[in-house]
Amino acid sequence: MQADIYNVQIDDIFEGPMDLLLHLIKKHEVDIYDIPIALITKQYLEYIEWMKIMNIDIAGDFIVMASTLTKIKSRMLLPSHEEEDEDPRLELVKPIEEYLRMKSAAEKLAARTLLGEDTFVRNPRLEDHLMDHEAEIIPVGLFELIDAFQKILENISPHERVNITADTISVRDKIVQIVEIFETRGSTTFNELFPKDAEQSEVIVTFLAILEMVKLSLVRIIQNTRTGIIRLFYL
Amino acid sequence: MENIKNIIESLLLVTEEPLTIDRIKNILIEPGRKEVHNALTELSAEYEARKGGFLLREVAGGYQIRTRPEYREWIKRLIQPKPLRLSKAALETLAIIAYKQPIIRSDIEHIRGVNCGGILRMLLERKLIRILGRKEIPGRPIIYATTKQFLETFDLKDLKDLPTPEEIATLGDASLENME
Amino acid sequence: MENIKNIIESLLLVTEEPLTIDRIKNILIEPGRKEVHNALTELSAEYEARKGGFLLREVAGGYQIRTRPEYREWIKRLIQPKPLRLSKAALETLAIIAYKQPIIRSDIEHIRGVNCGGILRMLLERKLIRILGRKEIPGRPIIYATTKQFLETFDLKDLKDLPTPEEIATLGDASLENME
Repeated sequence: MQADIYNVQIDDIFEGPMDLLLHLIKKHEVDIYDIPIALITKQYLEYIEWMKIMNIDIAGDFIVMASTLTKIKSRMLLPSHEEEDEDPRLELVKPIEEYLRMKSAAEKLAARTLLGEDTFVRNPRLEDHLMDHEAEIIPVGLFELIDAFQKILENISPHERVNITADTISVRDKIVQIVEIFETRGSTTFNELFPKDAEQSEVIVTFLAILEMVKLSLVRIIQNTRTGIIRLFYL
Repeated sequence: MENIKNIIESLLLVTEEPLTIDRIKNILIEPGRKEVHNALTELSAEYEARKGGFLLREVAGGYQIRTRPEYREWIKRLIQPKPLRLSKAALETLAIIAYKQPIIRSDIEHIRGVNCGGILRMLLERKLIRILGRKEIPGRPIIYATTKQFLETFDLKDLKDLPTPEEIATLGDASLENME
Repeated sequence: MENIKNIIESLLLVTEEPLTIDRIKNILIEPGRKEVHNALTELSAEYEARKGGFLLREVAGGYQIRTRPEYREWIKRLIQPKPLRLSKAALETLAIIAYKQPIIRSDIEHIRGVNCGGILRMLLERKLIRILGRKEIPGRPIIYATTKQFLETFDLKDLKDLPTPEEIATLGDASLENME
Protein backbone atom coordinates (compact mmCIF):
# COMPACT_ATOMS: atom_id res chain seq x y z
CA MET A 1 0.00 0.00 0.00
CA GLN A 2 2.57 2.45 1.17
CA ALA A 3 4.74 1.52 -1.75
CA ASP A 4 2.33 3.27 -4.07
CA ILE A 5 3.58 6.60 -2.82
CA TYR A 6 6.96 5.91 -4.35
CA ASN A 7 5.63 4.84 -7.66
CA VAL A 8 7.76 7.13 -9.78
CA GLN A 9 7.86 7.35 -13.53
CA ILE A 10 11.23 6.29 -14.85
CA ASP A 11 11.26 9.28 -17.23
CA ASP A 12 11.62 11.58 -14.23
CA ILE A 13 15.01 10.12 -13.45
CA PHE A 14 16.53 8.75 -16.61
CA GLU A 15 14.99 9.05 -20.00
CA GLY A 16 16.31 5.64 -20.92
CA PRO A 17 19.16 3.18 -20.49
CA MET A 18 21.44 5.31 -22.66
CA ASP A 19 20.98 8.28 -20.36
CA LEU A 20 21.72 6.15 -17.30
CA LEU A 21 24.84 4.78 -18.96
CA LEU A 22 26.04 8.26 -19.89
CA HIS A 23 25.32 9.46 -16.40
CA LEU A 24 27.60 6.75 -15.00
CA ILE A 25 30.35 7.42 -17.54
CA LYS A 26 30.21 11.09 -16.72
CA LYS A 27 30.12 10.50 -12.99
CA HIS A 28 33.35 8.54 -13.12
CA GLU A 29 34.93 10.82 -15.69
CA VAL A 30 35.99 7.96 -17.86
CA ASP A 31 36.79 7.92 -21.55
CA ILE A 32 34.00 6.47 -23.64
CA TYR A 33 36.69 4.66 -25.66
CA ASP A 34 38.07 3.02 -22.56
CA ILE A 35 35.08 2.25 -20.40
CA PRO A 36 35.90 0.32 -17.21
CA ILE A 37 33.19 -2.16 -18.08
CA ALA A 38 33.19 -4.06 -14.80
CA LEU A 39 32.70 -0.91 -12.75
CA ILE A 40 30.06 0.58 -15.02
CA THR A 41 28.15 -2.69 -15.23
CA LYS A 42 28.20 -3.06 -11.48
CA GLN A 43 26.88 0.44 -10.95
CA TYR A 44 24.31 0.11 -13.70
CA LEU A 45 22.91 -3.01 -12.05
CA GLU A 46 22.96 -1.27 -8.66
CA TYR A 47 20.88 1.56 -10.10
CA ILE A 48 18.37 -0.88 -11.50
CA GLU A 49 18.26 -2.64 -8.15
CA TRP A 50 17.72 0.70 -6.44
CA MET A 51 14.94 1.53 -8.87
CA LYS A 52 13.27 -1.75 -8.06
CA ILE A 53 13.48 -1.01 -4.33
CA MET A 54 12.01 2.43 -4.94
CA ASN A 55 9.21 0.70 -6.80
CA ILE A 56 10.10 2.50 -10.01
CA ASP A 57 8.55 0.93 -13.04
CA ILE A 58 11.53 -0.30 -15.04
CA ALA A 59 11.04 -0.46 -18.76
CA GLY A 60 12.29 -3.48 -20.65
CA ASP A 61 14.85 -1.26 -22.40
CA PHE A 62 16.80 -1.01 -19.14
CA ILE A 63 16.97 -4.77 -18.83
CA VAL A 64 18.18 -5.13 -22.41
CA MET A 65 21.03 -2.74 -21.72
CA ALA A 66 21.84 -4.58 -18.49
CA SER A 67 22.23 -7.84 -20.37
CA THR A 68 24.34 -6.16 -23.07
CA LEU A 69 26.65 -4.82 -20.36
CA THR A 70 26.90 -8.19 -18.65
CA LYS A 71 27.62 -9.90 -21.94
CA ILE A 72 30.41 -7.45 -22.79
CA LYS A 73 31.84 -7.82 -19.31
CA SER A 74 32.05 -11.61 -19.61
CA ARG A 75 33.60 -11.37 -23.06
CA MET A 76 36.23 -9.04 -21.65
CA LEU A 77 37.14 -11.68 -19.10
CA LEU A 78 37.78 -14.30 -21.75
CA PRO A 79 41.37 -14.45 -22.86
CA SER A 80 41.77 -13.00 -26.32
CA HIS A 81 43.17 -15.56 -28.74
CA GLU A 82 44.12 -13.25 -31.47
CA GLU A 83 45.59 -9.80 -31.53
CA GLU A 84 43.13 -8.44 -34.06
CA ASP A 85 40.12 -9.45 -31.99
CA GLU A 86 37.73 -6.56 -31.75
CA ASP A 87 37.37 -4.90 -28.38
CA PRO A 88 33.96 -6.15 -27.12
CA ARG A 89 33.28 -2.67 -25.80
CA LEU A 90 32.96 -1.37 -29.35
CA GLU A 91 29.45 -2.75 -29.26
CA LEU A 92 28.75 -0.07 -26.66
CA VAL A 93 30.95 2.72 -27.97
CA LYS A 94 29.35 3.06 -31.38
CA PRO A 95 25.79 3.53 -30.06
CA ILE A 96 27.04 5.93 -27.39
CA GLU A 97 28.85 7.98 -29.99
CA GLU A 98 25.78 8.06 -32.17
CA TYR A 99 23.55 8.97 -29.26
CA LEU A 100 25.87 11.78 -28.17
CA ARG A 101 25.96 13.10 -31.72
CA MET A 102 22.18 13.19 -31.83
CA LYS A 103 22.02 14.81 -28.41
CA SER A 104 24.38 17.48 -29.61
CA ALA A 105 22.27 17.92 -32.74
CA ALA A 106 19.15 18.31 -30.60
CA GLU A 107 20.88 20.95 -28.50
CA LYS A 108 21.93 22.85 -31.59
CA LEU A 109 18.41 22.74 -32.93
CA ALA A 110 17.01 24.03 -29.67
CA ALA A 111 19.52 26.88 -29.70
CA ARG A 112 18.33 28.27 -33.02
CA THR A 113 16.05 31.30 -33.29
CA LEU A 114 12.82 29.42 -33.11
CA LEU A 115 9.69 30.48 -34.88
CA GLY A 116 6.94 31.11 -32.37
CA GLU A 117 9.50 31.41 -29.60
CA ASP A 118 12.08 34.00 -30.64
CA THR A 119 10.67 35.29 -33.84
CA PHE A 120 7.18 35.67 -35.21
CA VAL A 121 5.56 36.00 -38.55
CA ARG A 122 2.73 38.09 -39.71
CA ASN A 123 -0.69 36.66 -39.34
CA PRO A 124 -2.47 38.63 -41.98
CA ARG A 125 -6.17 39.06 -42.25
CA LEU A 126 -6.25 38.67 -45.96
CA GLU A 127 -9.52 40.45 -46.45
CA ASP A 128 -8.02 43.61 -45.00
CA HIS A 129 -5.57 43.74 -47.83
CA LEU A 130 -8.21 43.21 -50.45
CA MET A 131 -10.88 45.34 -48.88
CA ASP A 132 -9.26 48.65 -49.73
CA HIS A 133 -11.07 50.24 -52.65
CA GLU A 134 -12.45 46.84 -53.48
CA ALA A 135 -14.99 47.43 -56.19
CA GLU A 136 -16.46 43.97 -56.21
CA ILE A 137 -17.38 43.94 -52.58
CA ILE A 138 -19.81 46.49 -51.23
CA PRO A 139 -20.89 47.20 -47.69
CA VAL A 140 -24.38 45.89 -47.19
CA GLY A 141 -27.23 48.18 -46.27
CA LEU A 142 -30.21 47.26 -44.22
CA PHE A 143 -32.42 46.72 -47.26
CA GLU A 144 -30.12 44.14 -48.79
CA LEU A 145 -30.02 42.45 -45.43
CA ILE A 146 -33.80 42.35 -45.18
CA ASP A 147 -34.03 41.02 -48.73
CA ALA A 148 -31.73 38.21 -47.81
CA PHE A 149 -33.70 37.58 -44.67
CA GLN A 150 -36.96 37.40 -46.57
CA LYS A 151 -35.44 34.80 -48.84
CA ILE A 152 -34.51 32.74 -45.83
CA LEU A 153 -38.02 33.00 -44.42
CA GLU A 154 -39.40 31.85 -47.75
CA ASN A 155 -37.19 28.81 -47.56
CA ILE A 156 -38.55 27.69 -44.24
CA SER A 157 -41.08 24.96 -44.75
CA PRO A 158 -44.63 25.78 -43.64
CA HIS A 159 -44.38 22.88 -41.23
CA GLU A 160 -41.53 24.56 -39.39
CA ARG A 161 -43.27 27.91 -39.46
CA VAL A 162 -46.10 26.89 -37.18
CA ASN A 163 -43.97 24.82 -34.90
CA ILE A 164 -42.95 27.39 -32.34
CA THR A 165 -41.74 25.86 -29.12
CA ALA A 166 -41.52 27.39 -25.70
CA ASP A 167 -37.77 27.39 -25.29
CA THR A 168 -36.87 30.06 -27.78
CA ILE A 169 -33.41 31.50 -27.77
CA SER A 170 -33.10 35.05 -26.58
CA VAL A 171 -31.38 37.67 -28.71
CA ARG A 172 -28.56 38.01 -26.22
CA ASP A 173 -27.83 34.29 -26.16
CA LYS A 174 -27.87 34.34 -29.94
CA ILE A 175 -25.30 37.15 -30.01
CA VAL A 176 -23.05 35.03 -27.80
CA GLN A 177 -23.51 32.09 -30.15
CA ILE A 178 -22.65 34.17 -33.19
CA VAL A 179 -19.60 35.65 -31.48
CA GLU A 180 -18.45 32.10 -30.78
CA ILE A 181 -18.66 31.33 -34.47
CA PHE A 182 -16.60 34.43 -35.19
CA GLU A 183 -14.03 33.50 -32.62
CA THR A 184 -13.35 30.22 -34.31
CA ARG A 185 -13.59 31.39 -37.89
CA GLY A 186 -13.36 35.19 -38.07
CA SER A 187 -16.12 35.49 -40.61
CA THR A 188 -19.24 33.72 -41.74
CA THR A 189 -21.73 34.02 -44.54
CA PHE A 190 -25.14 35.42 -43.78
CA ASN A 191 -26.88 32.26 -44.89
CA GLU A 192 -24.78 30.04 -42.67
CA LEU A 193 -26.30 31.69 -39.62
CA PHE A 194 -29.69 30.42 -40.70
CA PRO A 195 -29.76 26.67 -40.77
CA LYS A 196 -32.23 25.18 -43.22
CA ASP A 197 -34.16 23.40 -40.50
CA ALA A 198 -34.36 26.41 -38.20
CA GLU A 199 -37.66 27.38 -36.71
CA GLN A 200 -39.13 30.71 -37.62
CA SER A 201 -38.71 32.05 -34.11
CA GLU A 202 -35.02 31.22 -34.10
CA VAL A 203 -34.57 32.78 -37.52
CA ILE A 204 -36.12 35.99 -36.26
CA VAL A 205 -33.99 35.99 -33.13
CA THR A 206 -30.89 35.43 -35.24
CA PHE A 207 -31.81 38.32 -37.46
CA LEU A 208 -32.47 40.60 -34.50
CA ALA A 209 -29.13 39.54 -33.05
CA ILE A 210 -27.34 40.48 -36.27
CA LEU A 211 -29.05 43.87 -36.33
CA GLU A 212 -28.07 44.43 -32.72
CA MET A 213 -24.48 43.49 -33.49
CA VAL A 214 -24.40 45.91 -36.42
CA LYS A 215 -25.69 48.64 -34.14
CA LEU A 216 -22.97 47.85 -31.61
CA SER A 217 -20.35 47.87 -34.41
CA LEU A 218 -19.46 44.30 -33.57
CA VAL A 219 -19.71 43.16 -37.15
CA ARG A 220 -19.02 44.49 -40.58
CA ILE A 221 -21.23 43.19 -43.33
CA ILE A 222 -20.17 43.05 -46.94
CA GLN A 223 -21.60 41.56 -50.07
CA ASN A 224 -19.85 40.21 -53.08
CA THR A 225 -21.59 41.86 -56.00
CA ARG A 226 -20.80 39.01 -58.31
CA THR A 227 -22.02 36.10 -56.24
CA GLY A 228 -24.45 37.95 -54.01
CA ILE A 229 -22.99 36.17 -51.01
CA ILE A 230 -23.23 38.28 -47.89
CA ARG A 231 -20.43 37.85 -45.46
CA LEU A 232 -20.14 39.02 -41.85
CA PHE A 233 -16.80 39.95 -40.33
CA TYR A 234 -16.11 40.25 -36.64
CA LEU A 235 -14.55 43.61 -35.75
CA MET B 1 8.42 47.43 -63.60
CA GLU B 2 10.64 49.69 -61.55
CA ASN B 3 8.87 49.03 -58.28
CA ILE B 4 9.37 45.27 -58.27
CA LYS B 5 10.94 45.60 -54.83
CA ASN B 6 7.86 47.30 -53.45
CA ILE B 7 5.52 44.77 -54.95
CA ILE B 8 7.55 41.92 -53.49
CA GLU B 9 7.51 43.65 -50.14
CA SER B 10 3.73 43.90 -50.26
CA LEU B 11 3.48 40.22 -51.21
CA LEU B 12 5.78 39.21 -48.36
CA LEU B 13 3.63 41.18 -45.99
CA VAL B 14 0.48 39.35 -46.97
CA THR B 15 1.68 35.80 -47.27
CA GLU B 16 1.34 33.31 -44.48
CA GLU B 17 4.12 31.01 -45.53
CA PRO B 18 7.56 31.59 -47.00
CA LEU B 19 7.36 32.74 -50.62
CA THR B 20 9.60 30.99 -53.06
CA ILE B 21 11.38 32.90 -55.80
CA ASP B 22 9.42 30.92 -58.37
CA ARG B 23 6.13 31.81 -56.79
CA ILE B 24 7.05 35.51 -56.82
CA LYS B 25 8.29 35.23 -60.38
CA ASN B 26 5.00 33.68 -61.48
CA ILE B 27 3.01 36.43 -59.82
CA LEU B 28 5.11 39.23 -61.29
CA ILE B 29 5.09 37.68 -64.80
CA GLU B 30 7.78 39.88 -66.37
CA PRO B 31 10.89 39.72 -64.17
CA GLY B 32 13.08 36.64 -64.15
CA ARG B 33 14.47 34.70 -61.24
CA LYS B 34 17.55 36.86 -61.09
CA GLU B 35 15.66 40.12 -60.79
CA VAL B 36 13.45 38.66 -58.08
CA HIS B 37 16.49 37.38 -56.25
CA ASN B 38 18.21 40.75 -56.49
CA ALA B 39 15.13 42.55 -55.20
CA LEU B 40 14.95 40.17 -52.24
CA THR B 41 18.62 40.72 -51.47
CA GLU B 42 18.10 44.47 -51.60
CA LEU B 43 15.08 44.25 -49.30
CA SER B 44 17.00 42.14 -46.84
CA ALA B 45 19.92 44.60 -46.84
CA GLU B 46 17.50 47.47 -46.40
CA TYR B 47 15.86 45.85 -43.37
CA GLU B 48 19.27 45.19 -41.90
CA ALA B 49 20.34 48.78 -42.43
CA ARG B 50 17.25 50.32 -40.89
CA LYS B 51 17.22 47.86 -37.96
CA GLY B 52 13.49 48.19 -37.42
CA GLY B 53 11.11 45.67 -35.96
CA PHE B 54 11.52 42.97 -38.59
CA LEU B 55 13.91 41.24 -40.96
CA LEU B 56 13.82 39.05 -44.03
CA ARG B 57 14.64 35.37 -43.56
CA GLU B 58 15.35 32.73 -46.13
CA VAL B 59 13.60 29.71 -44.75
CA ALA B 60 12.10 26.42 -45.95
CA GLY B 61 13.02 27.23 -49.52
CA GLY B 62 11.34 30.63 -49.50
CA TYR B 63 11.47 34.11 -48.02
CA GLN B 64 9.53 35.38 -45.05
CA ILE B 65 9.34 38.60 -43.07
CA ARG B 66 9.85 37.83 -39.38
CA THR B 67 10.10 39.94 -36.27
CA ARG B 68 13.55 40.55 -34.85
CA PRO B 69 14.29 38.07 -32.07
CA GLU B 70 15.27 40.87 -29.69
CA TYR B 71 11.63 41.93 -29.41
CA ARG B 72 10.31 38.49 -28.54
CA GLU B 73 9.31 39.40 -24.99
CA TRP B 74 7.15 42.27 -26.16
CA ILE B 75 5.43 40.19 -28.77
CA LYS B 76 4.71 37.51 -26.21
CA ARG B 77 2.95 40.19 -24.19
CA LEU B 78 0.77 40.85 -27.23
CA ILE B 79 -0.05 37.37 -28.42
CA GLN B 80 -0.30 34.11 -26.63
CA PRO B 81 2.16 32.11 -28.66
CA LYS B 82 1.55 28.45 -29.03
CA PRO B 83 4.63 27.42 -27.13
CA LEU B 84 6.94 25.15 -29.01
CA ARG B 85 8.21 23.63 -25.76
CA LEU B 86 9.58 20.32 -26.87
CA SER B 87 10.88 18.02 -24.18
CA LYS B 88 14.49 16.86 -24.34
CA ALA B 89 13.26 13.45 -25.45
CA ALA B 90 11.13 14.97 -28.22
CA LEU B 91 13.99 17.15 -29.42
CA GLU B 92 16.32 14.16 -29.55
CA THR B 93 13.80 12.13 -31.50
CA LEU B 94 13.26 15.04 -33.87
CA ALA B 95 17.02 15.46 -34.32
CA ILE B 96 17.42 11.78 -35.14
CA ILE B 97 14.65 11.99 -37.75
CA ALA B 98 16.09 15.21 -39.18
CA TYR B 99 19.60 13.81 -39.59
CA LYS B 100 18.79 10.22 -40.50
CA GLN B 101 15.66 10.64 -42.59
CA PRO B 102 14.01 8.74 -44.14
CA ILE B 103 13.97 6.58 -41.03
CA ILE B 104 11.75 3.92 -39.49
CA ARG B 105 10.70 3.80 -35.86
CA SER B 106 12.84 0.85 -34.82
CA ASP B 107 15.97 2.65 -36.05
CA ILE B 108 15.05 5.74 -34.03
CA GLU B 109 14.45 3.60 -30.96
CA HIS B 110 17.71 1.79 -31.53
CA ILE B 111 19.63 5.07 -31.30
CA ARG B 112 17.70 6.43 -28.34
CA GLY B 113 17.45 3.10 -26.56
CA VAL B 114 13.83 3.70 -25.61
CA ASN B 115 10.36 3.36 -27.00
CA CYS B 116 9.19 6.58 -28.65
CA GLY B 117 5.70 5.89 -29.95
CA GLY B 118 4.08 8.67 -27.95
CA ILE B 119 6.71 11.18 -29.03
CA LEU B 120 6.29 10.28 -32.69
CA ARG B 121 2.55 10.79 -32.43
CA MET B 122 3.09 14.19 -30.80
CA LEU B 123 5.60 15.26 -33.46
CA LEU B 124 3.18 14.16 -36.16
CA GLU B 125 0.34 16.08 -34.55
CA ARG B 126 2.46 19.19 -34.44
CA LYS B 127 3.34 18.68 -38.10
CA LEU B 128 7.08 18.66 -37.40
CA ILE B 129 7.38 15.22 -38.95
CA ARG B 130 5.33 13.35 -41.51
CA ILE B 131 4.80 9.85 -42.72
CA LEU B 132 6.70 9.31 -45.93
CA GLY B 133 5.43 5.86 -46.73
CA ARG B 134 6.11 2.28 -45.78
CA LYS B 135 9.32 0.35 -46.03
CA GLU B 136 8.98 -2.80 -48.08
CA ILE B 137 10.41 -5.13 -45.46
CA PRO B 138 8.55 -7.57 -43.23
CA GLY B 139 5.99 -5.71 -41.15
CA ARG B 140 6.02 -2.82 -43.68
CA PRO B 141 7.06 -0.26 -41.04
CA ILE B 142 6.21 3.42 -41.46
CA ILE B 143 8.96 5.71 -42.74
CA TYR B 144 9.26 9.13 -41.10
CA ALA B 145 10.71 12.41 -42.38
CA THR B 146 10.62 16.06 -41.32
CA THR B 147 8.20 18.60 -42.78
CA LYS B 148 8.38 22.09 -44.22
CA GLN B 149 6.96 23.23 -40.91
CA PHE B 150 10.07 21.77 -39.25
CA LEU B 151 12.29 23.91 -41.48
CA GLU B 152 10.17 26.97 -40.77
CA THR B 153 10.15 26.40 -37.03
CA PHE B 154 13.88 25.90 -36.76
CA ASP B 155 14.73 28.71 -39.15
CA LEU B 156 16.41 26.44 -41.70
CA LYS B 157 16.76 27.17 -45.40
CA ASP B 158 16.65 23.49 -46.25
CA LEU B 159 17.87 20.20 -44.81
CA LYS B 160 21.41 20.92 -45.94
CA ASP B 161 21.25 23.91 -43.61
CA LEU B 162 21.01 21.63 -40.56
CA PRO B 163 23.74 22.39 -38.02
CA THR B 164 26.45 19.75 -37.92
CA PRO B 165 26.45 17.81 -34.67
CA GLU B 166 29.68 17.85 -32.74
CA GLU B 167 31.86 14.90 -33.52
CA ILE B 168 32.22 13.15 -30.23
CA ALA B 169 35.80 12.41 -29.36
CA THR B 170 36.33 12.00 -25.68
CA LEU B 171 34.64 12.55 -22.42
CA GLY B 172 34.46 16.11 -21.22
CA ASP B 173 32.90 17.03 -24.47
CA ALA B 174 30.37 19.83 -24.46
CA SER B 175 27.49 17.50 -25.19
CA LEU B 176 28.28 15.27 -22.31
CA GLU B 177 28.60 18.24 -20.01
CA ASN B 178 25.27 19.60 -21.06
CA MET B 179 23.56 16.32 -20.48
CA GLU B 180 21.75 17.24 -17.31
CA MET C 1 13.35 52.57 -24.08
CA GLU C 2 14.88 54.20 -27.13
CA ASN C 3 13.65 51.56 -29.54
CA ILE C 4 9.95 51.96 -28.75
CA LYS C 5 9.37 52.62 -32.46
CA ASN C 6 10.94 49.27 -33.39
CA ILE C 7 9.02 47.38 -30.76
CA ILE C 8 5.78 48.90 -31.96
CA GLU C 9 6.70 47.99 -35.52
CA SER C 10 7.27 44.38 -34.52
CA LEU C 11 3.94 44.33 -32.69
CA LEU C 12 2.15 45.79 -35.70
CA LEU C 13 3.72 43.17 -37.91
CA VAL C 14 2.48 40.28 -35.85
CA THR C 15 -1.00 41.38 -34.96
CA GLU C 16 -4.04 40.29 -36.88
CA GLU C 17 -6.19 43.23 -35.98
CA PRO C 18 -5.65 46.97 -35.60
CA LEU C 19 -3.74 47.81 -32.41
CA THR C 20 -5.12 50.62 -30.30
CA ILE C 21 -2.80 53.09 -28.62
CA ASP C 22 -4.01 51.87 -25.24
CA ARG C 23 -3.19 48.28 -26.10
CA ILE C 24 0.33 49.25 -27.17
CA LYS C 25 0.74 51.41 -24.08
CA ASN C 26 -0.23 48.50 -21.84
CA ILE C 27 2.24 46.19 -23.52
CA LEU C 28 5.13 48.66 -23.34
CA ILE C 29 4.37 49.53 -19.66
CA GLU C 30 6.67 52.57 -19.41
CA PRO C 31 5.78 54.96 -22.21
CA GLY C 32 2.60 56.98 -22.05
CA ARG C 33 -0.06 57.52 -24.69
CA LYS C 34 1.74 60.53 -26.06
CA GLU C 35 5.00 58.68 -26.66
CA VAL C 36 3.16 55.80 -28.32
CA HIS C 37 1.27 58.24 -30.49
CA ASN C 38 4.46 60.00 -31.48
CA ALA C 39 6.15 56.74 -32.36
CA LEU C 40 3.20 55.74 -34.53
CA THR C 41 3.27 59.10 -36.27
CA GLU C 42 6.98 58.70 -36.91
CA LEU C 43 6.49 55.19 -38.28
CA SER C 44 3.72 56.37 -40.55
CA ALA C 45 5.87 59.23 -41.84
CA GLU C 46 8.76 56.85 -42.37
CA TYR C 47 6.61 54.46 -44.40
CA GLU C 48 5.33 57.38 -46.46
CA ALA C 49 8.84 58.62 -47.12
CA ARG C 50 10.20 55.26 -48.20
CA LYS C 51 7.14 54.47 -50.31
CA GLY C 52 7.65 50.75 -50.01
CA GLY C 53 5.07 48.00 -50.17
CA PHE C 54 3.09 48.97 -47.11
CA LEU C 55 1.76 51.84 -45.05
CA LEU C 56 0.34 52.48 -41.62
CA ARG C 57 -3.41 52.89 -41.48
CA GLU C 58 -5.49 54.18 -38.64
CA VAL C 59 -8.50 51.95 -38.80
CA ALA C 60 -11.28 50.85 -36.47
CA GLY C 61 -9.79 52.87 -33.65
CA GLY C 62 -6.38 51.26 -33.98
CA TYR C 63 -3.33 51.09 -36.19
CA GLN C 64 -2.54 48.46 -38.75
CA ILE C 65 0.20 47.82 -41.29
CA ARG C 66 -1.42 47.30 -44.66
CA THR C 67 -0.19 46.86 -48.17
CA ARG C 68 -0.33 49.90 -50.42
CA PRO C 69 -3.54 49.89 -52.43
CA GLU C 70 -1.61 50.34 -55.69
CA TYR C 71 -0.29 46.78 -55.35
CA ARG C 72 -3.63 45.12 -54.77
CA GLU C 73 -3.70 43.49 -58.20
CA TRP C 74 -0.48 41.67 -57.41
CA ILE C 75 -1.74 40.65 -54.00
CA LYS C 76 -4.87 39.27 -55.58
CA ARG C 77 -2.69 37.12 -57.77
CA LEU C 78 -0.97 35.85 -54.64
CA ILE C 79 -3.91 35.05 -52.44
CA GLN C 80 -6.16 33.68 -55.11
CA PRO C 81 -7.55 30.54 -53.65
CA LYS C 82 -5.73 27.52 -54.97
CA PRO C 83 -7.66 26.57 -58.06
CA LEU C 84 -9.51 23.37 -57.71
CA ARG C 85 -8.06 20.80 -60.00
CA LEU C 86 -10.30 17.85 -60.59
CA SER C 87 -9.99 15.20 -63.21
CA LYS C 88 -12.92 14.63 -65.54
CA ALA C 89 -13.71 11.39 -63.76
CA ALA C 90 -13.69 13.15 -60.39
CA LEU C 91 -15.90 15.94 -61.69
CA GLU C 92 -18.37 13.40 -63.07
CA THR C 93 -18.48 11.55 -59.79
CA LEU C 94 -18.92 14.79 -57.90
CA ALA C 95 -21.70 15.86 -60.23
CA ILE C 96 -23.53 12.56 -59.76
CA ILE C 97 -23.31 12.91 -55.99
CA ALA C 98 -24.41 16.54 -56.15
CA TYR C 99 -27.45 15.80 -58.28
CA LYS C 100 -28.46 12.44 -56.88
CA GLN C 101 -27.57 12.85 -53.21
CA PRO C 102 -27.97 11.14 -50.84
CA ILE C 103 -26.47 8.35 -52.88
CA ILE C 104 -24.62 5.10 -52.22
CA ARG C 105 -21.46 4.02 -53.98
CA SER C 106 -22.98 1.21 -56.01
CA ASP C 107 -25.48 3.67 -57.50
CA ILE C 108 -22.68 6.06 -58.45
CA GLU C 109 -20.75 3.22 -60.03
CA HIS C 110 -23.88 2.06 -61.79
CA ILE C 111 -24.23 5.49 -63.44
CA ARG C 112 -20.54 5.87 -64.30
CA GLY C 113 -20.05 2.22 -65.17
CA VAL C 114 -16.68 2.12 -63.40
CA ASN C 115 -15.27 1.62 -59.95
CA CYS C 116 -14.78 4.92 -58.16
CA GLY C 117 -13.41 4.06 -54.71
CA GLY C 118 -10.25 6.09 -55.22
CA ILE C 119 -12.14 9.11 -56.45
CA LEU C 120 -14.55 8.98 -53.52
CA ARG C 121 -11.64 8.88 -51.11
CA MET C 122 -10.05 11.89 -52.82
CA LEU C 123 -13.31 13.84 -52.78
CA LEU C 124 -13.74 13.02 -49.10
CA GLU C 125 -10.19 14.17 -48.36
CA ARG C 126 -10.82 17.44 -50.15
CA LYS C 127 -14.00 17.79 -48.11
CA LEU C 128 -16.11 18.15 -51.23
CA ILE C 129 -18.27 15.22 -50.18
CA ARG C 130 -19.06 13.69 -46.84
CA ILE C 131 -20.43 10.49 -45.40
CA LEU C 132 -24.02 10.97 -44.43
CA GLY C 133 -24.53 7.59 -42.81
CA ARG C 134 -25.26 4.02 -43.78
CA LYS C 135 -28.23 2.75 -45.68
CA GLU C 136 -30.18 0.09 -43.80
CA ILE C 137 -30.04 -2.50 -46.54
CA PRO C 138 -27.90 -5.62 -46.68
CA GLY C 139 -24.25 -4.67 -46.52
CA ARG C 140 -25.14 -1.31 -44.95
CA PRO C 141 -23.49 0.72 -47.73
CA ILE C 142 -22.17 4.22 -47.05
CA ILE C 143 -24.35 7.14 -48.13
CA TYR C 144 -22.56 10.12 -49.68
CA ALA C 145 -23.57 13.76 -49.95
CA THR C 146 -21.89 17.05 -50.84
CA THR C 147 -20.52 19.44 -48.23
CA LYS C 148 -20.70 23.12 -47.46
CA GLN C 149 -17.18 23.29 -48.84
CA PHE C 150 -18.57 21.99 -52.11
CA LEU C 151 -21.03 24.89 -52.21
CA GLU C 152 -18.29 27.38 -51.39
CA THR C 153 -15.88 25.94 -53.92
CA PHE C 154 -18.41 26.23 -56.68
CA ASP C 155 -19.76 29.51 -55.35
CA LEU C 156 -23.23 28.16 -54.86
CA LYS C 157 -25.70 29.55 -52.39
CA ASP C 158 -27.36 26.21 -52.04
CA LEU C 159 -27.91 23.00 -53.91
CA LYS C 160 -30.82 24.44 -55.83
CA ASP C 161 -28.37 26.72 -57.60
CA LEU C 162 -26.47 23.78 -59.03
CA PRO C 163 -25.56 24.33 -62.63
CA THR C 164 -25.94 21.56 -65.13
CA PRO C 165 -23.18 18.97 -65.37
CA GLU C 166 -21.99 20.59 -68.60
CA GLU C 167 -21.55 23.87 -66.80
CA ILE C 168 -19.57 22.18 -64.05
CA ALA C 169 -17.28 20.67 -66.62
CA THR C 170 -16.41 24.08 -68.07
CA LEU C 171 -15.86 25.43 -64.57
CA GLY C 172 -13.29 22.75 -64.00
CA ASP C 173 -11.54 23.52 -67.24
CA ALA C 174 -11.39 27.22 -66.48
CA SER C 175 -9.74 26.56 -63.16
CA LEU C 176 -7.27 24.36 -64.87
CA GLU C 177 -6.30 27.17 -67.22
CA ASN C 178 -5.87 29.63 -64.38
CA MET C 179 -3.36 27.34 -62.85
CA GLU C 180 -0.64 27.99 -65.37
